Amino acid sequence: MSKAQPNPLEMLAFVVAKQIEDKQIVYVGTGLPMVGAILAKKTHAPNITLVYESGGQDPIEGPMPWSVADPVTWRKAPLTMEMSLSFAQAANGFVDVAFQGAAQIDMYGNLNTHVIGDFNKPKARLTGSGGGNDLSSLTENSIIVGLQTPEKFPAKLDFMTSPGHLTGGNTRREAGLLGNGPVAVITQVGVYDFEPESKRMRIKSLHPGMTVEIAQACTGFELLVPEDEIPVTPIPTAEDLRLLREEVDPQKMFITFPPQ
Amino acid sequence: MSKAQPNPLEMLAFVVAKQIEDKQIVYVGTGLPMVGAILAKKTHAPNITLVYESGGQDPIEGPMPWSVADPVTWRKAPLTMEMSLSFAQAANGFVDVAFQGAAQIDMYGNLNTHVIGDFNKPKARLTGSGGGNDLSSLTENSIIVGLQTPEKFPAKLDFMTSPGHLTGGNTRREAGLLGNGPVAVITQVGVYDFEPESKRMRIKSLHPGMTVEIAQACTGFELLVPEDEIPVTPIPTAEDLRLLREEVDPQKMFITFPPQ
Amino acid sequence: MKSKFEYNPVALENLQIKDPSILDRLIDTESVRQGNLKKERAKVDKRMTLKEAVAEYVSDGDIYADSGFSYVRTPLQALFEVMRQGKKGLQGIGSPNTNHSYGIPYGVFSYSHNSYLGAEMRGTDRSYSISVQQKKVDILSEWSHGAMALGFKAAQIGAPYLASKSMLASDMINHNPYVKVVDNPFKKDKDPVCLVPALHPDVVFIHVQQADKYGNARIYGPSVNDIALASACRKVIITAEEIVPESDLRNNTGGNIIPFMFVDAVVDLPFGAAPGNCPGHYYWSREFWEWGIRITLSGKSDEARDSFWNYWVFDCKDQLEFVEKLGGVRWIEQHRKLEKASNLTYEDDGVDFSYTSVIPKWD
Amino acid sequence: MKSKFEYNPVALENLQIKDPSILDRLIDTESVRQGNLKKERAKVDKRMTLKEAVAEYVSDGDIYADSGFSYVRTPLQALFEVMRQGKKGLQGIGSPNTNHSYGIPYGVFSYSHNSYLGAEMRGTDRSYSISVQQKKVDILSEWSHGAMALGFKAAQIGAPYLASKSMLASDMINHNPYVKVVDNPFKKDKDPVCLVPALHPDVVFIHVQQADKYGNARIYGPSVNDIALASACRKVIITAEEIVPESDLRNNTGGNIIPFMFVDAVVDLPFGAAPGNCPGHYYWSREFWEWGIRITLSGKSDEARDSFWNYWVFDCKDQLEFVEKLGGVRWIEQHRKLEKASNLTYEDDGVDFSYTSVIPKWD
Repeated sequence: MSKAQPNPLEMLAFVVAKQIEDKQIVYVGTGLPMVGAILAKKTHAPNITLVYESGGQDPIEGPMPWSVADPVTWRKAPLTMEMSLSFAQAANGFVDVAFQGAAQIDMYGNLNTHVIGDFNKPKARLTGSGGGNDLSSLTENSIIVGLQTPEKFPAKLDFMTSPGHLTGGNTRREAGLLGNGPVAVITQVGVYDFEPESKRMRIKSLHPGMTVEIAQACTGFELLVPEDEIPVTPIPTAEDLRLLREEVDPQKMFITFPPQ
Repeated sequence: MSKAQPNPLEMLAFVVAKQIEDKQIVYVGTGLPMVGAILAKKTHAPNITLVYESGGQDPIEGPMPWSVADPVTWRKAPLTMEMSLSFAQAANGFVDVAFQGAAQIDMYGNLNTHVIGDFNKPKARLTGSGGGNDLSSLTENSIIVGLQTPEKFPAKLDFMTSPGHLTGGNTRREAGLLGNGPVAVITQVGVYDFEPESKRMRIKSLHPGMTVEIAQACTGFELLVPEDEIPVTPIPTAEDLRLLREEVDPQKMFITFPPQ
Repeated sequence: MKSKFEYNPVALENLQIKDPSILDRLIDTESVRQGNLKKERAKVDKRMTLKEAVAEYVSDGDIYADSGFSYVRTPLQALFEVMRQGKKGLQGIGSPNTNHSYGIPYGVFSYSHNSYLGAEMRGTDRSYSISVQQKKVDILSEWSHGAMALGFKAAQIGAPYLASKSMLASDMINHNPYVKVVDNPFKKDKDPVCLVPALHPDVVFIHVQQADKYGNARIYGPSVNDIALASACRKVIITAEEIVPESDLRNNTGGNIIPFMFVDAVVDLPFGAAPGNCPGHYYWSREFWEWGIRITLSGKSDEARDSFWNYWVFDCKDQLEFVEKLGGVRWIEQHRKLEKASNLTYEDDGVDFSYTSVIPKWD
Repeated sequence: MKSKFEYNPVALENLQIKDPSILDRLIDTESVRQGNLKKERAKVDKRMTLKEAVAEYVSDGDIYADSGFSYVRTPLQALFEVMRQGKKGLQGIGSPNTNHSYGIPYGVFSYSHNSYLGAEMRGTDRSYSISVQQKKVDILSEWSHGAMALGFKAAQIGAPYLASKSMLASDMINHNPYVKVVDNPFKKDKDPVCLVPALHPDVVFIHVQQADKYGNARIYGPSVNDIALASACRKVIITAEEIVPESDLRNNTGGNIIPFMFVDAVVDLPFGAAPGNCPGHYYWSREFWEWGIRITLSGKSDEARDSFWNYWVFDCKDQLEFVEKLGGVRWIEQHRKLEKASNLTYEDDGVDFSYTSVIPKWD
């Protein structure tokens, strides 16, 4: 088998896969979370069920889609739900984990997908919420995936699209939101969780070659560092990489680095 | 053709039919309203659409059903709606007229299908609302059909299940209800409407052989009598009767008098 | 007992409800979510017998939802097994909730969230009326079909509550502790609306034409409230006319409306809707209902009623024995033809809807 | 102008909305009911050309709802005709409302009820971003997909408003004049919810696989928000891949989801979703989208953008000419195969998803 090392996107997809436990119902978008979820299904979590914003329930995997409503997200699904019902599935406790990306992520896991700069005089206007706010508000657990830079991990969001732990402590629950909020953040640097009391972002593991200093340098707020030794994130085996490259995303739509 | 006279139930069915205008969307239950609606469709109103609480939209007529969800109420319908959507159809303005029956009807067209006597010590416990309250609350126009006696047309209802004109005047609109409320009452005695200001029940026409005195004797409250001469309700032609007896309800499920 | 929710005190008084905590479970959305999070997630074979399903999933005191509509695709055989197992003190709910009355004389149902209990064109249910008079059943809330349907729908769409234009100004408003009349806050002009909370019965049986062993299920004909109920209820048991391979649902998606994850158990139960109608499979048994209504709803004779239910339910092993009593093979063949004539075709194919009398009579 | 409804004043200020009466029509449920009561009731032949339907049913300033999802069963050819006819000042709404951005540079869309405007994995829409910066489009409200979907659903189920757990505590609450955060009145404990009113766009085109000439319509694949939109919107135009006899819908009910009475016009429009995907008929045109996104969403060159839209929309007579430009018969054959490989089968049938370049490029 190949001894090739994972590129950063392959590493992200692999870490995503490892966050998924067998038998979970996983709400995925397109892109790396979908790559990771299908890898999980082909390895340690064969009994997971993938559901999509298209309403597709448990489709049969196919080529990587561009859109969450692409035929692949409901390919041969026994049923597809209307959009309102697809989010209700999360509200009603039928989703275990959802994956999220964002342009900005703060120390409490709150997300911005709306705007960079002032809302009315934006440096860049972004997409808006889409289903992001709903999954953050309704799903039992959410996991944030993205590339980590000080700009993308600022001290203050320009706009709060999707609630994480708000301002920490019990503020999320007091606001009437459902579920635990974000439980992990996965980047090219490491994996983060949220300290149980303050709900601030904390280093959980660092990828090979990464250090606390690098992690902090990639972050616009102060990361919490655990007192114990920080583990090194496990890396994919050669077989994991083969699966990723040959079976999960053979067209390399989402695992080519740098992205096309 | 036969010169036979209509029996009281046939007369009721015929008068129901005459209340329906061509092209209307008519929400029908089982029984006489369905008989009348199908007669209307076979005579002066070929372009009406019948819809049912089963959610059946524009089914093809068949044998008279016992239940509003019977196969006949959605026979070869292009679609059937969920129950919540079937009532929403009325709320959203896609129903022109609905027919209602009741154990008690008051002078404002309010209906009781709940209880005779005290709620907690009933002389008779009845069905409850079913869809009656919804159709009364949501439909643009409703028409009440029933046999007229002083007990069934009391001065005061034992329980108000379905709103008519409440206490008259603007009270229906002020309560937040939709539509015009009841526009007609059809009995074995005559046809009634509601006086525009007070919204009290008023004689509109009397069936052949009936008088104001008979009508009042069959009523537990004071009926309003128009100043002008009261017309005689037109009766079915021989062809109408043939259609009723041979095509609309050939098993005579609802037009046998006295009822079986 | 302390209740978790704010109930209309006038309605509590009118309904003579001393302990409102009995009302809580129907609208306790958060506990439903927590329960759903603990449901089996994997696609596993959920098949069991009807006996096992009733024993495991119906507890005394449960809020038991009717599904289908009256005698159309209603899980009557599941209800009969609930009666056979002598479950006690259930709260009946459903739009309509016609079939709950059978169990009241035997203590199976002791409470009613009433929307409609009667026999439509065949009149009122005198047996139910007597039960109400004798306080064998307590009414916990009065509903219109539309308002109750919206309560189930709210649960399905994840809305804690919604506003409706039903029920306003009626006496049901003061005989329903759950609903609240408020002013629409979106409008500058006064505009009363009736707030209906998400409704969550404890348990529902849903009879479907086809399901796979995981619980993915397909309905043909009116779905009534069943799509909403499959999502709203804590425990969902599918009784299926046919169990089909998952690939059948994957290849034919029309009518597929319940995903496996909502479902706790699947029962392979041909004739599970008999003596009612199962669209596409069999017509309802007119002879049974004519007599059933005459005997069981008339309230005339407790002996005749008991004899009727003994014969058809308590002394009946299962649904296949029930169908034998209806007439067996001959009944099946005739009722497949009638179903087709009533529904699947509309040309005049000369099918005779009258019936030959084969079952015992009690008067 | 006086507005009819109560709007969040903070949101009005944040969005710099001077005249809130522009917001009224989206939530004016009573006017929708009145309009629906005046709709044609009889089953009449509602077929007309796309040109006629756009001319008659899209008025300048209308609230125009997107349907389908991004490039899946989206009525793109109807949108292109709207652009060709030079409609002005539309308010765009939809979840997602991705495709509205094409018309902004030409003044077709001037307002956005924003839920999502971007190209998913292909990134943000730079052209939209520039339009926002240049105030070519004013944002009237910010939504999550779920909250907007519930607004359409509320309209469908006849609920004036409903409560949701989405949007709470986000900055969208202060950038949406419609929604209101209140305490759940059913609970004794504090429980904030977000009230979402029924949403009623003025006009929606819905592309379906089959419809009859009266407007009864069938969808195959994800219906997204379209069942709700067919009920929520004032004017509903069906563009159909195929017009079939009414008897086809009567005999095959799976997927039939829109009744004729909701529908104002029916357009026989094969390839009405091209260059997007029409499940069961054709795959989306990857080549078109790769280039379309590169040229039209990059914001790099107004000339290239104009040249692109001139070629594909403004100089294009109809959807058949559009398909000729995509590659004609060869495109059709290939995209039927790809649709089958992506959706209707899952065995490896050796279909190649790469494409041969046939269309003009602009860089």
